[in-house]
Amino acid sequence: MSDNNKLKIGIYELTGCAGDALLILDCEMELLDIFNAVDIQSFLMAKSDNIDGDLDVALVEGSVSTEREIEELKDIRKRSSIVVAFGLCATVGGIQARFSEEEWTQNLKEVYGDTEMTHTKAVHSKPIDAYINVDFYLPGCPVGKDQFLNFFTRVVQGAPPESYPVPVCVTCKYNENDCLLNKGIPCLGPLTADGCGSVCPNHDVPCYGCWGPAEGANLTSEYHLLQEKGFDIEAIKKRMSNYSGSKFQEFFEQFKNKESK
Amino acid sequence: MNGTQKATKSDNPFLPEPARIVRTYPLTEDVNFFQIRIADMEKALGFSYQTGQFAMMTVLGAGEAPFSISSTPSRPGLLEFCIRKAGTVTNALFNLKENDLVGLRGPYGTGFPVDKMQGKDIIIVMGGLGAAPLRSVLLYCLDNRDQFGRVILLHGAKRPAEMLFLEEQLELKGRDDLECHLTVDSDDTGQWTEGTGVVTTLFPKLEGIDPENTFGLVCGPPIMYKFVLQEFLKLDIPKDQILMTLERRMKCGVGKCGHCAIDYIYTCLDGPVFSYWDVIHMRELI
Amino acid sequence: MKIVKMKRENLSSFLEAISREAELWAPVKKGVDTHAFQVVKDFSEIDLNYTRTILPPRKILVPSRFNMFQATKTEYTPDFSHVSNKIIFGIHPCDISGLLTMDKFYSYAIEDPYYLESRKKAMILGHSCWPDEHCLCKSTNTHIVEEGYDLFFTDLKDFYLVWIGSTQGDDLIRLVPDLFEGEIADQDIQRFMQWREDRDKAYSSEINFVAMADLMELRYNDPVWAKLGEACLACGSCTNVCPTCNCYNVEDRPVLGAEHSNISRCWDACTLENYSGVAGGENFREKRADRLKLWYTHKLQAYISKYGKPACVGCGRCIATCPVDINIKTVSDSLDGANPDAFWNRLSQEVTK
Amino acid sequence: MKVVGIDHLARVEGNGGIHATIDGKVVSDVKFTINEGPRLIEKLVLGRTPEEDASMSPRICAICTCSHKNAVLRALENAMDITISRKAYLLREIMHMGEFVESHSLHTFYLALPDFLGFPNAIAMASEYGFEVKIALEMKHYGNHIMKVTNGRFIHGENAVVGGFGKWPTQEELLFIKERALQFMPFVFKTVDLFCGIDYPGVPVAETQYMCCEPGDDKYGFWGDEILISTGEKYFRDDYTKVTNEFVVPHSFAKHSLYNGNAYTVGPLARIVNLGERLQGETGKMFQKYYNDSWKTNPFYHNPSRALEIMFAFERIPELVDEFLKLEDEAPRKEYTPKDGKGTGLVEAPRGLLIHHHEVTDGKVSFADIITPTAQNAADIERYGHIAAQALLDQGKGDEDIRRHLDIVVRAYDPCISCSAHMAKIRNAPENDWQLRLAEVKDQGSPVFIGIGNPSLGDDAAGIEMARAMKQQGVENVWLESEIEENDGLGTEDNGQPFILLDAVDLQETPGKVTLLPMQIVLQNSALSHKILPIVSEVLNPRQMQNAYLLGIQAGSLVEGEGISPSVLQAMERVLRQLSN
Repeated sequence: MSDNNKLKIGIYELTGCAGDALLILDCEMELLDIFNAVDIQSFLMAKSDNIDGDLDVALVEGSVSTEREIEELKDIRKRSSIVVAFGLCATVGGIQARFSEEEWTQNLKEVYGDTEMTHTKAVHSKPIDAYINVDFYLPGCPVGKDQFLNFFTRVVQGAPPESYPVPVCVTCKYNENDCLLNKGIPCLGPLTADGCGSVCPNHDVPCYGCWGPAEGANLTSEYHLLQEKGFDIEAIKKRMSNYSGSKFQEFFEQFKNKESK
Repeated sequence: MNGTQKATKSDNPFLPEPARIVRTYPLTEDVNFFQIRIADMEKALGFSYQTGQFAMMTVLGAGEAPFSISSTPSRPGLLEFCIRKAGTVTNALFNLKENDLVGLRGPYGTGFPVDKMQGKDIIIVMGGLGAAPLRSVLLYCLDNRDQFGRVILLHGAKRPAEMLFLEEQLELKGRDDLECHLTVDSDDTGQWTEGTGVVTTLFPKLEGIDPENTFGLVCGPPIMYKFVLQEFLKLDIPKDQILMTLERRMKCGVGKCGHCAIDYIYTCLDGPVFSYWDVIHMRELI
Repeated sequence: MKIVKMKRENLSSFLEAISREAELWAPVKKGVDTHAFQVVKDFSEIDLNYTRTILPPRKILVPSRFNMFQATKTEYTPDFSHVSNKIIFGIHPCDISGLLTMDKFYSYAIEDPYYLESRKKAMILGHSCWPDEHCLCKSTNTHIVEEGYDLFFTDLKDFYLVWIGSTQGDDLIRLVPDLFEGEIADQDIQRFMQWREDRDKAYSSEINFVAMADLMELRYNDPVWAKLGEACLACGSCTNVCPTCNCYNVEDRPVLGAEHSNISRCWDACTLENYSGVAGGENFREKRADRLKLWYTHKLQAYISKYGKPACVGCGRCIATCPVDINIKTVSDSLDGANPDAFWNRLSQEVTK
Repeated sequence: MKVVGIDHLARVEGNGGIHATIDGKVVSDVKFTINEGPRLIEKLVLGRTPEEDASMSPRICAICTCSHKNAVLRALENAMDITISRKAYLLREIMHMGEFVESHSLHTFYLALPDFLGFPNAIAMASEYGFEVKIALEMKHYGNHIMKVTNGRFIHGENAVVGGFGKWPTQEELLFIKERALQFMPFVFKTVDLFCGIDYPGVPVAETQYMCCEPGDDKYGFWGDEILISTGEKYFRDDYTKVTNEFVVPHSFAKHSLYNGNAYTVGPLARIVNLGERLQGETGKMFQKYYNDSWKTNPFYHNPSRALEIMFAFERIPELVDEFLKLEDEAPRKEYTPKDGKGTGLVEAPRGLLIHHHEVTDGKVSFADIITPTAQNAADIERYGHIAAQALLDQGKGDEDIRRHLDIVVRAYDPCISCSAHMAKIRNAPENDWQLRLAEVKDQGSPVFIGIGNPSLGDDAAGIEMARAMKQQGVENVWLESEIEENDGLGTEDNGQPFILLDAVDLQETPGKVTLLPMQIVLQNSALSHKILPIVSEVLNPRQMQNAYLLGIQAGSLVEGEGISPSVLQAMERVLRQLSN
């Protein structure tokens, strides 16, 4: 695969569940077209003959959680025209980025004791834009298949899709589900970026927020609403923070600012 | 019944016509000039429009967006656009080369009422990308010079390098039937021989304005409208003779997608050219 | 206009007969107590004892996403595969009014063939309803419809009175003429009159609908809007469930492994954050309050000037849907001063950390 | 000294590496590393509600998402005394089968098969094996489809909830799954024949310990309430810590586990070894046809084991669907009020035994412990990698051969690095490698030193001489070979301290070269073991053997009656300096 006219793509995994890379392999029916459409230079999960050269597009999955990953990431940035934060962990740091620096240090110690790692040093998990400029964000835990294929086919045409972020409620309404919030169930649909197809509410399961915060989400209002429905503040905060990674801190700052007004 | 049945093409207002990029070159760092001709020659010549109207352009694979027409209907066949690289569609458009195909449909919206403007003095105030729609009416007036009174152009830009059509307008400055005043907010070249300061600083240069007999046209960045409108009002130009063109998000151009709605109007159907009289009581417009 | 009578037990035979003519859509039970219009094969799924579906029937004519063109650089081929012959059965007067509003909108100035073709091929078989606490159609005067249907069934327990609203409707009756009776006895008429009177009395909610257009104007700068903005979740639900909302986006998606692109249309909502954003980052309505105000003024005021009537049909969907109670009722009650805090009082509560 | 290996293992799930350190003629060390950072999932779920825990903990891994979901649900339901309906139980099993079909077909055809057919990846393989690649993709897609129907989506579905499910799939959806299973059968037979028929390369070694869930009722299956070990022992779920004593190793963010002080294997091969005789139907016939004792000694037989399990899943799915559809309709989930309790959930993930232990206090998760298959396999991967690398080195194979072999060894275990926290590389050990490693050993506790050798045989006196010198310096716990024999063992207290044997060795290196090797490696090297074995076997018990090392100096001359050669003397000085630091 050394067709020079094809876009050179690299798919990289930092710390995470590898679900976003796996999602690409889960496009079974489109897989051969994907491999034919571009020149995949590096994709550890799928192939052995990987090359670390200049790239048109790098899809980076996972949060940055070790010093070695910081170096790798910076190297990927240097080699790539477009870097895409691929999945929740890369966009907001994932579930592992929710701890504050102090909590993280404390917890790391509790799990690994005083053992000093010899291969690399762990660092507090962060989204990739904490270290490099990111050109495009594809959130999701994991990224949605349609979302990925849409992005991929557009990139192949040289035009990444316009991002038009909407909350889960939009698709949930299209799917004509019962509104779980109206039933008193703490659903995070209004706060959460769409892309999953409202899969949880489709199954009568509340949205857990796994696409991360939706742009323009009104955290304050949902917070009051849940409080009124009888949920305690700590429980609401915890639920809201589960999947918003390091962005939760900023998210919550906004909220506090509104409170003080 | 047959689900794939098609409405006849002439009935479909959303149907783009393949069109060819005849010429493209940069005007400034992020604005390119495009000359485009509808591929079907008959349709190209039949594409009649008014100054101030816009067209929807498709870059296949990237999407469709509205653009003001910068050429004048007095020179049919070729359409000219002056486009800033700002989003997905324009990014893709900037990657195209001469002879590449785009999709084009239109024209849409209201144009400048050139028939009403006949015999009147015309003040054209443009800033930034506002030059795109106003160049159309400027060239129209110059092509039909005997139909208009005084033609005055006031053009402001941030820096000389950001002034659109600078060379063209410097050339026009030589004409004795056009009063052309250019200004930049700041000169970073040391070579600039025209005015400095915001565009409203050019108004004192205007002498002997007969307001009842004058049309004031403005287009530019949102912040500019407020100040230029005040200047027009100070000159006592009647509100229905103050005209402006406005930008909004648009996905259809024909009053269906809803994005350009403001109060009870759709920018695409009822605009983009509005008189101050039209908008004075409309909140949100400026 | 002709009115005929049909015994209740004949309904399924009638549906059986007409379903051979076109795809039959009808309300079916979706969630615990919610309904949705769906394609029906098994008539026992049809639940006519419903008040409102989650999405209005416009979804059948304008799907949330459909393809407009299959395009290459040299040819744009219109795609009308979303258009087919359909019969929509069981649709209530408010929703028929919604379609009438859409008809005007999509025909205004420049006709939209994607809607109009779809609409031409759809037969509307209306059905009478009984109001719940959210129904405001009496206030909006859309509880009775005189046009916009091919047939209209008024349920009078053991029989239906069936209004024939079009030649196509008449043709459906003629498919199985034996199921209908032309003679309507006086007691049947009495039953109908009584039913109308009873139903009129059953409305428990109302709004000062007539005053709304003026109030929108008079209270344009009322602080209530800012409060609404604070409470609004910006989830777009009110817009998506509204029978008269029609905004859309267009998406160009190349097909992997093929040369062409699909250019599709998908619903959009003016209450969403990015609705008024333009390339380059400018957003003309960044504030939730501004977007809400646009929605309500557009619907209740702007529509009058362009299409002759406000666009609310009183279906109550926004009331049933909005989790934070921003809806036609609370907005109306706030603006006309009947209950200035009607929309929401959660924000004033003390927050304990 | 050099290190041979792979920094980023390809065609595995996640990012990890394996490195063999080659010190002249011996492989002194093999390390399986996890490059990904720690995610602290067990800490993240604390204070969350059980339902949030059940949503979050499966995020450990995308490919084992249903296994994690089933394990966390079993744990939480055990903790809160919730018994799910038979229907829900069956649907969870269908969902689990979906994951096996997806994961096993992905691994066998896409990750592993290119190794044995000589392609860099499956897409390249498609040019020659188009049919297999295509149908296997469909099979994988089918597995995903099952997970989508049952759990809501391919990866991280949320339909399975505490108490059952959010919604039942429709009868049509389930019947479709059953129909498709039957349609795939001819290809499933081909799959088994293909993978059982491959001549797997490998270095035969003594069999390891195999561990899996005991499905009960003498059946084959993927979950249970007991852990079954190939040695015959069984442990109830709550006693899992007796089996899997997790401990931290400094080269990996995945903890390691040993059973009875020894590495063990979990995964398809473990299940086939332990439970294969229980297979029935066509799978049973295939087992009888292909299985033999050599499977037990070579981890490459994980691959035919996977093929058998694919067949098992395809036979099981229609049975499950039929039983599900026969049952009366009932609410998909049992409502519950959280109550305090501790619970353990055991399931077999495609790559082996997965243990979830969760505790609930006041409606919130108060403790969580998750032991993943790859973490359990890590020690065994290192063990087998080491043996294999040494064997290849002995055969005179080059770095590239060793590197490649390590790569496919690791892959055979189908490690899921995300689960454990990704993997092969050959590295030239730096000159001071032994010093670094000595420091690591000393960190474990103050070592016991034993000098070994023949004082009158030239350089062979080095070990004895060093021990004497240390005694003179007043170092504690230093013994001479002769003293041991007299004492019949060591008189020191056993407190888990390391043992370091000092000796001259012959590894055909430059005289004076120092090497530090774990004892278990020494015992597998015939050139070293003949001299050491009698001593250590008398002195050290099996547990101590785990923590014993040989510090060897390459001898120059071994002439009777001659003194120690200058190069060795210099080496002894370096060693003594280091030891006294």
